[in-house]
Amino acid sequence: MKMALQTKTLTLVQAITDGLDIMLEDREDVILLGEDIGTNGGVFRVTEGLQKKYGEHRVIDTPLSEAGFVGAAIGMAANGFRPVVEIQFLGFIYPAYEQIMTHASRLRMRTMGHFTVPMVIRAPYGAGVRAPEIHCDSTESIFTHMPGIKVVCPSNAYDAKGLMIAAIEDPDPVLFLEPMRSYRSSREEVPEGKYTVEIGKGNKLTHGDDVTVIAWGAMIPVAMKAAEEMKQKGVECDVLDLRTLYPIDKDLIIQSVQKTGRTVIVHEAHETGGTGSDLISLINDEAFLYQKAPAERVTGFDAPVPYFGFEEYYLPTPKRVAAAIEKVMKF
Amino acid sequence: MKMALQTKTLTLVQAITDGLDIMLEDREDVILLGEDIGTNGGVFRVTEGLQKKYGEHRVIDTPLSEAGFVGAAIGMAANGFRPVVEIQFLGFIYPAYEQIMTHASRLRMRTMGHFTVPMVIRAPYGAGVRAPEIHCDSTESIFTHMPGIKVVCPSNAYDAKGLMIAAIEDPDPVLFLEPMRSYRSSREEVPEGKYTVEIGKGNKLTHGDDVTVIAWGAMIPVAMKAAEEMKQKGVECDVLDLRTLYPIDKDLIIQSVQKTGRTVIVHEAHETGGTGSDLISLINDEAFLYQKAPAERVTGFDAPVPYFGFEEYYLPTPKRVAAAIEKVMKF
Amino acid sequence: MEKLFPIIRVIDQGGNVVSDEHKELVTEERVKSFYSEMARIRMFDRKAISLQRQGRIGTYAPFEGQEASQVGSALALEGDDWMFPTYRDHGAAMVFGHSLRNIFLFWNGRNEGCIPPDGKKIFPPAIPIATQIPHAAGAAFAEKQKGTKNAAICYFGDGATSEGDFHEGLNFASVFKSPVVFFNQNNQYAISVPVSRQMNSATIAQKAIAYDMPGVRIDGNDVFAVYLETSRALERARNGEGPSLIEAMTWRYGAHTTADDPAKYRNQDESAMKRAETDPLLRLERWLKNEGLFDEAWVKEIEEKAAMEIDAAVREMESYPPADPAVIFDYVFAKSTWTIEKQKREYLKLIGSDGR
Amino acid sequence: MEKLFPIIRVIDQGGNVVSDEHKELVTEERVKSFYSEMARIRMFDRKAISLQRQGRIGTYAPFEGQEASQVGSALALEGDDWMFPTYRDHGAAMVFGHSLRNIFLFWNGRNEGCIPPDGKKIFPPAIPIATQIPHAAGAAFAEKQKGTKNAAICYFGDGATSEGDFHEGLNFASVFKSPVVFFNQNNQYAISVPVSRQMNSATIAQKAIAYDMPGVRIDGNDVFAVYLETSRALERARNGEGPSLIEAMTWRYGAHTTADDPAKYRNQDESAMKRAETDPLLRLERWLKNEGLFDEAWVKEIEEKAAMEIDAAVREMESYPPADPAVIFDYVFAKSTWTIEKQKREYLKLIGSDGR
Ligand SMILES: Cc1ncc(C[n+]2csc(CCOP(=O)(O)OP(=O)(O)O)c2C)c(N)n1
Ligand SMILES: Cc1ncc(C[n+]2csc(CCOP(=O)(O)OP(=O)(O)O)c2C)c(N)n1
Ligand SMILES: [Mg+2]
Ligand SMILES: [Mg+2]
Repeated sequence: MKMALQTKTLTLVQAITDGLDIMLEDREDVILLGEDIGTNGGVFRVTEGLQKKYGEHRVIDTPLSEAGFVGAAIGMAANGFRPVVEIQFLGFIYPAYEQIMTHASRLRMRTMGHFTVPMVIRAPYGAGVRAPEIHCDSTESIFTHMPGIKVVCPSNAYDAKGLMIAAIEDPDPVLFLEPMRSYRSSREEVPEGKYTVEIGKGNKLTHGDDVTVIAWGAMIPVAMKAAEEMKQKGVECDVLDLRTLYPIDKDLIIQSVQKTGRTVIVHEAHETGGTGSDLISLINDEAFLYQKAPAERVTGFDAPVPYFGFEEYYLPTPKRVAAAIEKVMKF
Repeated sequence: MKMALQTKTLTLVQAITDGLDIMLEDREDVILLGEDIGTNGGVFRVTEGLQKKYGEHRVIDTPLSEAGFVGAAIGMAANGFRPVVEIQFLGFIYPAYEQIMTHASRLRMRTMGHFTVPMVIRAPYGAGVRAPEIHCDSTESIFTHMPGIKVVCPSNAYDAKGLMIAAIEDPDPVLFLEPMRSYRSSREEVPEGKYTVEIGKGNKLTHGDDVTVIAWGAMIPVAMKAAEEMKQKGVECDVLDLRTLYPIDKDLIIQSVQKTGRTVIVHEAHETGGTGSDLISLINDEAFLYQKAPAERVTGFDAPVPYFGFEEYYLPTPKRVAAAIEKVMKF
Repeated sequence: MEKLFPIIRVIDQGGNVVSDEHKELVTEERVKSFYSEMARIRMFDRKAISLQRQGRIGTYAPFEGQEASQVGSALALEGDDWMFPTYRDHGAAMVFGHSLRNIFLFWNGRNEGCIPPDGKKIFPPAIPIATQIPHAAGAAFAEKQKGTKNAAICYFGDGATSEGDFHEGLNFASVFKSPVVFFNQNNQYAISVPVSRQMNSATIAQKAIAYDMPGVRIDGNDVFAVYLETSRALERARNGEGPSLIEAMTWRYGAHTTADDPAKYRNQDESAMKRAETDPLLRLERWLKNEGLFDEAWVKEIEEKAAMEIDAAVREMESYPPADPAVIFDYVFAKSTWTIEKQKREYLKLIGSDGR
Repeated sequence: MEKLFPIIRVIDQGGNVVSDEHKELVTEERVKSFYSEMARIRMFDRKAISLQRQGRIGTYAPFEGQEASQVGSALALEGDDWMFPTYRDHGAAMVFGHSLRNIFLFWNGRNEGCIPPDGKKIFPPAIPIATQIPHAAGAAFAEKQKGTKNAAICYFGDGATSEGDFHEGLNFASVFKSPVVFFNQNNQYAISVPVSRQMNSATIAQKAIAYDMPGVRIDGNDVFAVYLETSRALERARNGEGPSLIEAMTWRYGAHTTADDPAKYRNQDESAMKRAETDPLLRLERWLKNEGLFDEAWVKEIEEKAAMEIDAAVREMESYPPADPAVIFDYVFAKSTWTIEKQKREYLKLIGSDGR
């Protein structure tokens, strides 16, 4: 649903702020909670100015207590609010894992829809910004495996705003992953006012008949760079921005793979148990006979995200992606 | 390493008790912690008699505090002990998820081996015993995705004892999943004394050239029943008991799939993000051209494990597995 | 600490009102109403145990011995308040208006059992220990944000105080002055672990100090003390004075659940003794006798009424439509995802008409 | 509560010993030794900030203002004790014997920085808030199990008290009488959130009551009060009397980290005022002046010595071998799994000699 009339130039951070701002304005039941999101405007300035504009009762600094405020937000959501909670970094969501796993994602099922949890959990994620350890985790698949919660991850300002508005309007919990590496790396024209990007729909960024490259979030620029390099060598890629990690946009992927027969998947998360495995399984299920080569994964290793002195070795690079593209081409 | 002389007939529960007993006897640094494991002998009687035998300082009832006692066990492990902690049911491990994710599994890496966490986390898991909700989760893949911890899951008494001893002797943290549905469902000859089953090695239970069926834990009897039924119909299966979920026994799987070209994977966990996806990816990586049909998964659904009135619908059945075997045969 | 938090009592074990200031509170009407609610839920509890033994429901968590705590606290609530029970607080839930049929359904593994009657704000029982405490803090905070006078009550056991969620929930509520009453039933065991090994503190009430919130310790087998202190805490909550912590000292006579054997970890004579001395129903019976108001026929009458109600609920539970596998798939999200739809389609096709 | 937990002080802001009983404690030798350690770590802190500004290390968490808390507590330890620091406690770690080079390496994103000198039981700084608290409870319990007299000190901030791990760690330690000192530096902010919004309680020390453990509040800028109370708590620990909680009231002058701008959430004049009035170094300087013992030359000398040590550490850090990608793979397990081996092989092959 696009009803954009005018646009403005925004970074990804600003686009999220804009989406939050619009929804705070639009719906009285929207309420923001998190550590340092009030006076301080968030450690990444995502909520900058919002407490001033909407008051301390709408934009709330919480104690340092992820299980506590996520749990409280579940109670608030079941009691008529639409809380948007900020986890300061995805690596600090683990203390709230039980609340998300056993309650946020299950309350609808447990009560057959009598109580629901229309809540958004925002979390910056990913490496590449020289942050201390744990600040760099990319553990989306421990949430995609959790039935009852959707997981989205925009790579650009337009999607960020549209997905944020869609997430807040969604009747179920949504984990909203924010690629910190892309927070301010570029600016884009973003429509003024309210619009949504549909949860569950990916986006084709480039068109090519040779290889399907699937990525999301901060890996999009990496995938794009590799695809460009390969284009110089005559290999043309469909670069797909997954945008939603659960539920995955099956049609987009299958159509592309049925055309190309070759797939490269790029993600920061560890290979084992990563979303790449789900994508390969999807192709196995839906496009088996179209495959011309085994799908390749370019991922973080089966090692903890290292201290930042080593992160350049850990993170997928255009070079690694290009090598994978070459490999599926040569198979 | 088998050095069995005499054997005794044990259930899976008793085999675990035996393994713990031997290790408590064998090594002074082994110490058991958990809720109700002392006087009460554990809610499943796994630690029955051990406190009496080894004393309150070796078999310790903890407060109801998973993060607290797992965290404390990390401190103890780093300070010379080999704690074996019991999580009463896998569904109650989530409060300790942060401790396991950010510390147990990372301390070696963070300190380049200076501090280590030789700890075993035991947890009964799985549905099918008419237990209340959350008691039935089978969320192994949120741990296989976590670098720095191994995950094992025996299906029978022999493996249970041997893997328990191996897990305690392992220099790194091991999550030891116990299929409660199989705790007392059969008895087996188990060697007296100490022996180990190597972590990382699966086991071929039946031999057949047509289909590779991969399962573990409580799904082994389900897979075996389906394989037997299919044998009546002339379809012969390699039934592989994975035993270790991380690291997976690549060679066992690949050799079998290279022979059969057809795979059926059975697990209780939800399909999306499940270990089934990893197995399909492994086959994609290592046996792509040998595949005669897309691998099939028979799994728990992308829905929370339901209240027990519905669990028979949720759990994989021999019928579902047999249908999958037929499907890969017909492809 | 025990001195700082003396056990508050209105009626002693002999059935005597301990202080003149409470004489007015203890009326015949109230005594009879409290008594009959306690008798009713006790009968439910016993029925449930017997159903479990017969395999007609699943594992069950009995509360016999804790009736005063559950009845006194639930009767202090207003209809628009919130209740956050655990698996052992369906006594309170029934008193607050939950449907007996649904409670039986819950214990028979049916999600339908988690649905409270229309307009009744009763959360499904929390199974993971202490997780409901932040929910209550949040739901109550939401009432405050809406500007209502509604409050929440949150039940939990002594063992639950060791979990991080207890601490985080109480801290949240105290910082935001959530109108919530944290009602602890200290039945002195968490399964097999006695409270002395659960914590180093002599009381649970003193933990309120960590949050600068009022904490009281009461005789949880004295339904009037429970009613009185819960009412006070609720009033404080409604007046914007924030949360309170109540520690109700009580005891479960039976097993932790029907899967548990208490003889393994405690001397059951102690329970027998408690039953003879501190039983919550006996205490009111003694008061009635002391006042010359005890009437066997009345007791019989209320018991018969309760039995009929409970039997009807059992019948309703047992004639309830069988579990529909579609339930597994249809309530994960408001609108199912394609993976769920696909799994449902394939599964229903496979099981076909034989339903398996 | 503030009355129950008065702020304990040995030397007041004017540099006077407040009570006769402590006159013996405050010797010239101790004052000079404490002062020089504080000056040394303050210089380290300033150097680190400047290195960060020049891009020579990564984001850095400064502790200036908290030197007394870190020095007084670390000097109270014995060599065989355990230390569990956070990201802001490398002052304490240095005093306890950590290598300055390694601390710089840590802040430059190198795992090598987490390795303490041989025999020094210093855990790597905890980044996820409060997670180290259960570790300390457990490591200390292990010492008790081994029958040693060793204790542990665990550092954490005011914000950390809101996490479940704080509660579970203290509960564990109190139940098992772990020989551990929970040393809270209440610098009154958790990034931007003031302690008044972090908790409803007037003090952190009172939270000890929840665990029936001793709790004290001290002037965390008074290095002698810190030393005295930490020593007392450690002695209790070694004597088998279990854990204690110390709340050291202090203040960080600067930003939360070099990525933070404190002007956004607090008036920096307050910091300037505190620096003038309550600074931990100034206080000892005043004592020395009061006693006629202050010696500019001596100060210069210790500062020069510290500067040399720090500069040497910077050089060592900067000439340290570059990050070896193998480190990522080689320390996940004692023996790598095949997935890790495969990933390593393929990666090293791909990056080849250009190292990228
Ligand atoms: C997080 C978690 N850990 C463990 C359990 C298993 N368990 C169920 S009830 C119980 C004891 C609870 O004790 P208490 O809080 O005192 O409540 P009571 O059962 O006595 O009413 C335990 C350990 C659980 N349900 N949740
Ligand atoms: C679990 C977790 N949540 C959030 C953060 C982000 N964070 C880092 S420091 C900090 C504030 C800590 O405050 P306090 O405990 O008072 O210690 P101080 O920084 O003042 O020394 C926060 C919120 C974190 N590191 N870990
Ligand atoms: Mg209890
Ligand atoms: Mg602080």
